Order: sequence, then structure tokens, then C-alpha cells
Amino acid sequence: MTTRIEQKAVIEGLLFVVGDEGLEGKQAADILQIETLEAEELIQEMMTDYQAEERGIEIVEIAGAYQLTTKAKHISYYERFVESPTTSSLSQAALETLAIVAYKQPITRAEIEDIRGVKTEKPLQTLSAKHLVKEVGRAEGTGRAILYGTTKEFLEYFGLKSKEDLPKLPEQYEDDSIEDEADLFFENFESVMEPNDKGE
Amino acid sequence: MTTRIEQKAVIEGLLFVVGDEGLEGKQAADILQIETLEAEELIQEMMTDYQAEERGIEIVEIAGAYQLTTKAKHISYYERFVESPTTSSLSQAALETLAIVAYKQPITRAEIEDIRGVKTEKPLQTLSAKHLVKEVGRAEGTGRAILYGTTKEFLEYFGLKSKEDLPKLPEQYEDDSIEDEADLFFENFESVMEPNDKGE
Amino acid sequence: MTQYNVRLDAFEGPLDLLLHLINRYEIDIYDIPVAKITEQYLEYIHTMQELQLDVASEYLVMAATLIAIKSKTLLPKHEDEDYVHQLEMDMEEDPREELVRRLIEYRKYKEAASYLREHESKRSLTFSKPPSDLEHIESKQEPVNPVSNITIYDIVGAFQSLFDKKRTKKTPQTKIDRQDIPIDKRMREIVSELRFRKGRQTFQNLFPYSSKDHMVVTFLAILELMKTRQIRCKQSENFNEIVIDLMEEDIS
Repeated sequence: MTTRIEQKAVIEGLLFVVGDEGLEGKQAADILQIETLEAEELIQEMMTDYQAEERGIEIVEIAGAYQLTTKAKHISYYERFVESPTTSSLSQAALETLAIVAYKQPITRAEIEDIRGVKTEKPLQTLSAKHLVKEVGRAEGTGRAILYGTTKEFLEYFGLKSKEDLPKLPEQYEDDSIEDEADLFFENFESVMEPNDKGE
Repeated sequence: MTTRIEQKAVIEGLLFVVGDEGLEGKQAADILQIETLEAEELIQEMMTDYQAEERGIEIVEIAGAYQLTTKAKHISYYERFVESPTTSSLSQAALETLAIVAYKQPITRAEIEDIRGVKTEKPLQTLSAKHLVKEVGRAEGTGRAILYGTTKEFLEYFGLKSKEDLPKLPEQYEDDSIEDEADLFFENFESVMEPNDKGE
Repeated sequence: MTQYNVRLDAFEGPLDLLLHLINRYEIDIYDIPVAKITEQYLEYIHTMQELQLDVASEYLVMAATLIAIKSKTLLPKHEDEDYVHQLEMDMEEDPREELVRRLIEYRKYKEAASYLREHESKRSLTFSKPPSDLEHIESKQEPVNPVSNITIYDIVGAFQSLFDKKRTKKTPQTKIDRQDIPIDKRMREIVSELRFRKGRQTFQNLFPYSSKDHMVVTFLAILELMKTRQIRCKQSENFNEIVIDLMEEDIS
């Protein structure tokens, strides 16, 4: 029978070993022979523990798995002699393209170009070469255009938990409310036009 | 002015980042801008801290450098991890080495190390022991280094008819344009430095 | 042969340029004064042409669209039509509507891109480590197939990512924006690199990246450091390695 403290120690060791491949809650649970929920709880507790001043590493959840990283506030000490994982930042064109793919996937190149208003071949090539987007299928109809979607590396690159971790689009809310308003208007309009059909 | 607690945190992060390359006391001292003796003292203290029950990693001193490792007493959990079906049967190092051998055979260890940028003795041993790569000849020239290639078993495991049956790589992995650019720069640089020797 | 590509690159296309103009003149996106914006837009295109920039066809298409919208809004209303027709006219789409829809749609993703940019830079502040090698831990149940759960595509993937890794390491700036590697920053980097290396480093090793621009900036930084006597370069004889020393006064 292992104590919670020991279980945390084992998880720390496992997190260290898996590195940037990450450890899923289920994996930790299997190895400790406990329930997944229990393992997740332990990891959550550890996340708080690691926030202590004397710790130089912390647990982050990326792409559905937990991994250890150094703390951002210590960057000045590390940058002198190690290379950052994402020193090469993406061009604006690549980022815009990626944003569109992330929110609208699966999506064809023509649809992306429609939104951006410019050719998007090169940014898509860059993103594919960096494994940030990939072909996820083919569109129906003539031509059977390639459909693009984001990859696991996309989540890793930006340190996101999952695709759902992306924030709501800035104007999405407003758009919805306009539609709602429109719906409301038409509903009212209909009820005025056909008062007999609606059992008032 | 950083506190001792913060300094320990930075050292932990540094140890985490350097991995098995290890961190010398002097390096830690330079980065923290403190005396080497002070840094050594901090690390010694940390070694004791890490012995606490709740820690799954510890600091060991190997060849004059400090590095983090998992604790020996947790070995049974790592065995379980290695056996778990979700764990890849080859380490990342072995997989990379195998990939290079498969696509670049026949190839010497030095050439593999050149591509990977790290020592590759152990992964090559593993792959030989698992009968995935073997010696296929000797390189010309002094030293007559061993040339490695894939085995018949390799083809069988992956259901390939022959080496030529390996999936083709995208073109971008064939070109060496970036290296060419670098070479060009150094060439030009040299010709500027030694204008007499190059008959221009 | 002077090129002003930087200025053209400042915009990601006609929609981006229009958004810029809308912001700059504090225009309500839902009520765009077409005449004014068309004028500004064309002025910008003309400037680009005067600078002999290669104006991409997308910009010209947008110019045509703007002019078309402008002329539609200027069309006189038919007064002799009957009431029903007049109603139809009123119900007709605002000629600006399609453009506004596109601008709003594009603006959404432009903002999403800046959110991704934030994450990207946040991410560059932390480091992780590659998985440890557990080969020394012998599994008790040695599988019959030493590569179970690995496919040939994992091999291909390993090979590709190896080269991608190598490539990204080598070229920290894919799109080189000269502002990003100012010489004095590189000078500071070199000095701290030298400090870290106990005051000495070979010339060759000060060029960690094979990106042309990075190398040029590094070279200029070295020259500048020599000029300001922060470093000293030594070469024992022709063709030997050049060794860079940090000047003593600076170490203290």
C-alpha cells in the first residue's frame, strides 16, 4: 500500500522520464494501480505544490497530457545557454492561416483564401512542414480538394490543452446575438402574419 | 538580489534543462553570478532536500557534473511503465537512429551522430541486440569505420519487401539548401580573408 | 535596385489594408463611407506603384470592387417606378454588405492570430526535456516483436522530425526581420557566451545558426566588439582556427 506522498513522488519521476511526450492521467493511474480520477486529483495537487518559490519546474497540461517545464519567470537565466523551443516565430501570414484552420477545420485552401483575401499556398506549406497542420481528408465534389486540420504538434507549439482550449472567437458572440435578434424578429413577424396557426 | 530559495529554484530548472549532459558547479555559479563554492553548497543542500519522501527525482554527481535522475527505489514503477502497451517499444533515441540507418544506409556511427547531434553508441547497441541493424561493411579510409544497415528482420517486422520499399520522403527532406547557404557564407568569408590564395 | 518589400509586407492583403484604414480614420465598420475609403485605398496603391512595388493582383481586384460599390451607391434612385418596385429597391442589399461581412470575418481571425502569437511567445519562455532513455530497464516480458506498436510511418516521422528539428535549430528566424536581431543584442549575447565559456571561444563556434542574416549580424557584432576592445581575435598562423578572447577588464 503506497501513501499519497509516495504516489506523488512516483508521478514526479514519471513526469521527469516522459519529458515533452507527456503523461496522461490514465497512464499514471495504470502504473500506480489507482483510479484515473485519483491520479488526476494527485496531479492537480502537485500542480499547486510546484508553484512554491523553491521549485524551478512546474506541471503544465498540453495536448491532453501533463508535462514538466521550467518556469517562465526564470527565462533570463536559461536563455544564455539553451535554445528556446520556439525561437523561430511564425510569420503573420502563417499565424492567420493557422488561426483560420484551427477554428474552421476541416477547411480547404480555397476557403482559407476566401477569408484572407490572398493566396495562401506558401503559408500552408510552411505549416505542413512544421507539422502544425495536416491533411485530414478530402472535400466532396469535383476536384476533391484537400481538407486541412490542426495536429497534436499545434497544441504543443502553443501550449494548449486541447482544440477546445482555444478562446471563443472575438466577434462570435456578437454575431450570434445579431442572429438571435433576427430570429426573434422573424418569429414575431410570423406570429403577426399567421395569428391563427399559433394557438395563442 | 535573489534569495537562496530562488537560487535553488533556478538550479532545479537548469538541472532539468541540461538533462544527462549535467551541470557543473561553476556553470551554475556563472549563471547565478555567485561564487562557485556558494553554488556547490546550494547544490549539496538540494541533494538533501531531494531525499524527501515526496520527491521522485534526485541529484547525482557524475563525472564532476550534477544531473537529475529518478530514484532507484521506484524502479518497479518504471518497469511497469516500460511494459505498458501505451509506451513505445523503442526509445526516441533508438527510433531516430533506426530511421537514419534505414534511409541513409550504409552509414557510419559518426555520420549518424552528425545528424542527431548527440552520441549514438547506446541506441546502436540496442538496435543490434534487437536484430534491427547490423554491420554491413567497412568505410574506406583511415579507421575503416563500421558501416551500419538494416537487417532482414527489420524488413519482416515492418512488412517490407525490400529496402527500396520504404515510403518515399517528401522532397523537402532531400535538399540541403540551408547548409549550402552556410557553406557559401564561409566560402565567401574565407575568400575575403585570404584574397591572395584564391585566384580571383 | 532598391526594394521596399518591407512596406508591402506590412499588410497581409487587401482586407488587412482596409482594416488598417478603417482603424486609422476611426471609421464605423458597419457604416463605411465608401467614397472616402476608396480614395484612401487607391492613394495607397498608387504610392506602392510609385515605389515600384509589385502590387499583387488581389489589391487591384479589391480596388475594382471598391469602385464598383462606390458607383452603385451613387446611382440615382428611379423615381418613376411604381410603389412595389420602389419597395424592392429598398429591400435590395446594401452594396457594402458583402464587403463588411468579409472584413468582419477576416478581423475575427486576425485577432485569433494575435492570440496565438501571445501563446507562442509565452511558450518560448519555458523549456521542457526530451523523454529519458529507459533502455536500461529490462522489461520482464520481452515482446516477441521488438518493434511492437511501431509502424513504418513512425520511422518516417522520426526521420522527418529529426530534420525539422535540425532545421529549426539552425534557423531561429525563418522570416528574417532585421529588427529582430539588432547588432547590440548579438554583441551582448557574444559577451555572455564568452563569459560562460570562461572568456574564450573559437570563431567558428560563435556561428551557431546557418541563417545568412544571423551570421552577418554575428560577424558585424564581432567586428564591433573588436573595435570597442571588448574582445581580441587571435590566429596563430594562416588557416588556423581564430580564437576569440574576452578582454580581461570586461570580465570583472
